[in-house]
Amino acid sequence: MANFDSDEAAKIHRHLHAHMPSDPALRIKALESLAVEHGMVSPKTLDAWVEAYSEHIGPKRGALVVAKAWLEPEFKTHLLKDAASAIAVIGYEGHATGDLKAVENSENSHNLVVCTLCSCYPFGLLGISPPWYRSAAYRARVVREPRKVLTEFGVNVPASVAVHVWDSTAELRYLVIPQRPAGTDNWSQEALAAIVTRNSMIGTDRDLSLETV
Amino acid sequence: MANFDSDEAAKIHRHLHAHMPSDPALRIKALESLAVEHGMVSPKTLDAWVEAYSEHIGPKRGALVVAKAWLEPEFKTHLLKDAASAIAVIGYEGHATGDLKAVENSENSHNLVVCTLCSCYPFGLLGISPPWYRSAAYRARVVREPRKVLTEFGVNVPASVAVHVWDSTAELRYLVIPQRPAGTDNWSQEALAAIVTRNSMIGTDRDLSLETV
Amino acid sequence: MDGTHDLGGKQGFGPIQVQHEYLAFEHYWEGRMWALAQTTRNPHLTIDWFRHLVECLEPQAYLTMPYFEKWAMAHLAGLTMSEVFTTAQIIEGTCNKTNERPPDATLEDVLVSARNKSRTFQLKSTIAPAFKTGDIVHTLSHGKRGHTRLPGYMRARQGKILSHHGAHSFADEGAKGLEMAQHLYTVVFSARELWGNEASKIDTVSAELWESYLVSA
Amino acid sequence: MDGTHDLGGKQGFGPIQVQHEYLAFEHYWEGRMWALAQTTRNPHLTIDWFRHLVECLEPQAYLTMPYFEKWAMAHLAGLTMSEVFTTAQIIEGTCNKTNERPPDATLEDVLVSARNKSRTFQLKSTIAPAFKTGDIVHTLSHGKRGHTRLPGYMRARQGKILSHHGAHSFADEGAKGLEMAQHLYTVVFSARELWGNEASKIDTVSAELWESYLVSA
Repeated sequence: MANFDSDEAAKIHRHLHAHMPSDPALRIKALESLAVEHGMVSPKTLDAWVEAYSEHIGPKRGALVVAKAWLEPEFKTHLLKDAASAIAVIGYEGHATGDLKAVENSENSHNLVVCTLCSCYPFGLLGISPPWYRSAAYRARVVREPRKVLTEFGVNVPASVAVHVWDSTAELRYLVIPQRPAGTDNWSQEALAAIVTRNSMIGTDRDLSLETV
Repeated sequence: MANFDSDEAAKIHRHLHAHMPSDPALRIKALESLAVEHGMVSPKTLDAWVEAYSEHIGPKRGALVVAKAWLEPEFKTHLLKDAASAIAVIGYEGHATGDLKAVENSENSHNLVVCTLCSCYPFGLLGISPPWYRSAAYRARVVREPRKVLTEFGVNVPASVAVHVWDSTAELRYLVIPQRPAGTDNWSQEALAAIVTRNSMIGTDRDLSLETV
Repeated sequence: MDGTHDLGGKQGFGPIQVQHEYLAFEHYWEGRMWALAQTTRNPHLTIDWFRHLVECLEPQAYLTMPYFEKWAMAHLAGLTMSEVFTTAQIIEGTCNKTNERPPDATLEDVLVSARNKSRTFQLKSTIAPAFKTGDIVHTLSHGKRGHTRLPGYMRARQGKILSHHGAHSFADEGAKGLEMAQHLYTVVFSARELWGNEASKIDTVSAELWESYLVSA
Repeated sequence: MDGTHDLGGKQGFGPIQVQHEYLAFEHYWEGRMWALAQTTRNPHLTIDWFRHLVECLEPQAYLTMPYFEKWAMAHLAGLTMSEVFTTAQIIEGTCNKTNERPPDATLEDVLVSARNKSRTFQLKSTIAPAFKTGDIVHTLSHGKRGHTRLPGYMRARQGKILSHHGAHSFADEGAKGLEMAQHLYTVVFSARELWGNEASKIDTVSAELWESYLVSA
């Protein structure tokens, strides 16, 4: 029987938290053992998923999308209009990108992404979220004092530039398109992608350096 | 120089929390050592304060006040009008009772005390607060679901009886006067005080039993 | 629920532990948990019920557990409530079964599966939307039991409809295993409306809010 | 501040660990801390600044530290900020002084001192109160930096003045070491105003609120 009761869930949580070993490694090992014994998954399949997100799916994808948008006005229009279908064109669709939304920085505005209620993130396009993005400090502070948070990332947004924070409360996921820096005319998509930082696509980086990340 | 800066306080907290031993006993021992070395207090004086609150100042005082109010209409009038001065008449004034307020239960109403922002309590009259009173669970829940909290104390308040919760946000401190149970005619003040439970003076007990606590 | 997970605007947290480089997993078990989340099947586990299971952790645990440990606890509680495992089996770390394992997936298989994870939460609805772009709206003033996605800091505030996304699967019902279409909007708030005059005049905060969280201004 | 200390109405906490009997101190160190709080002098430590020092603990620490440990940390941080001790001395556990100790107090001395702790926070004010018993008032909608005593759950709500206590020392300024008189009221709210229809129609929640937290309805 399905059961979606909050109090019951809290009770089970308290019981497991009190009685399982406290080391997170052991807790996750317990889940893996149970899942494997139950025939849900093989350990080798888990290895493959870890490899996929360690080596293949990550912020390089987002960076290539940004570079492509800088180079191809039609792609950029598509991306701003319907990011989910635009990235599918290049095979980058995946986990939590089915309702993707791109927002573009300008001279007068800066975009910044958060999920205050959990830690929603466009995993399929940017890989695993950074620890700071999931931290209570970031989630709590960035909607209230975004400029102060940005200074901790080394970003000073002038008072005349508007900061727009996007709190991912439903299934929309955000990709920030940073400004293309001057001095990059005639650069290739790969060269451009190499200067697009992961943080700039979340909005905690702004002025991209011409030196490769 | 005095310094009342929140960010500075938070920084010192993080530093001390990270670098002091984690055992609370050792942290308090450190404070005691420093205070004694600095000449603020002698260990024997600390012993005397512990003895005072372990043996002499405690909920028996509140219970005697309640019993006196049941027996003496004039005292009760005084207590309800100005509890701080009423308890001073019998020498029970003390820590956090200078703005004491008494609230009386009736057939149609039940009073319940909390301090949601910290754990304010009329120490001088009721002694050291019970652990549940200072718990996050009590502070969070009792203003929102007082009746559910009361059932956990074994108290079922009928739907027709109003529950009045008092959140001690300033320096007023509350003493709940429970109803005098039937069958106690001609009882002495001491006999009556013996059935007044500590929890009944906070409001987490309601119908007093005739059996001595 | 007005839970500890509802962190937006809460004060007292320290500086951000900034990290610039990409490192998918800092610990072995983080990668395992991520992989398990992609593969462990629980027939009742909607994304919303999963989120609510995380929210139901005791506040003390919520604030102190590593992110992927919270995932593990949510999966374990969910599997218990779906009667796949018992808490005793979980504590023991074994269900004493040797069911046949599904075939090993290769990296190539997984990269295909990962692409196939993409899905929209947009649903068809025959109900007309109550609001349109540019409308001024107020948010609800009170919280709600169970899972809901109107952050506390956005309650009883005035905002403007920035865009309408059609109907999306309504999270509050999704957390009960149900799929219900409800119109979804991006609502933009001035920072001053949310935080008072300490905020910049020109800054904004936006969020996706379902129609039932909103009332006409 | 919108801190973790502001617990009223927060959901997700478990059952109350009920205790009926009186036990002043469960642990030796609790009694020591209580006694130290009665005796350790810090010239800047008002009750409000003490409370704010507790609030400034990191949320994770605030929710997990025992009550009297929080007192210790607040005293230690306060003594550091008043330059009585350094953090290095605190971590070391000694200030390498052997100052003369004040005389030992006997139990009788302490019982007298305990009585003398009684004080009212009422202050004289030449300003007329803005509200009177029975007035309908609204509470402020936004939080405030630093120490303040309007709980989050009572923001942007309508209540009624139940009683006026004259002027009391205003906590927000007390936390900066200042004594400022401001009119104080007990304001009563219907439980439904605070929590919506899940609450009983006849229940109320009251709190003491300073005049600057209130606006005319």
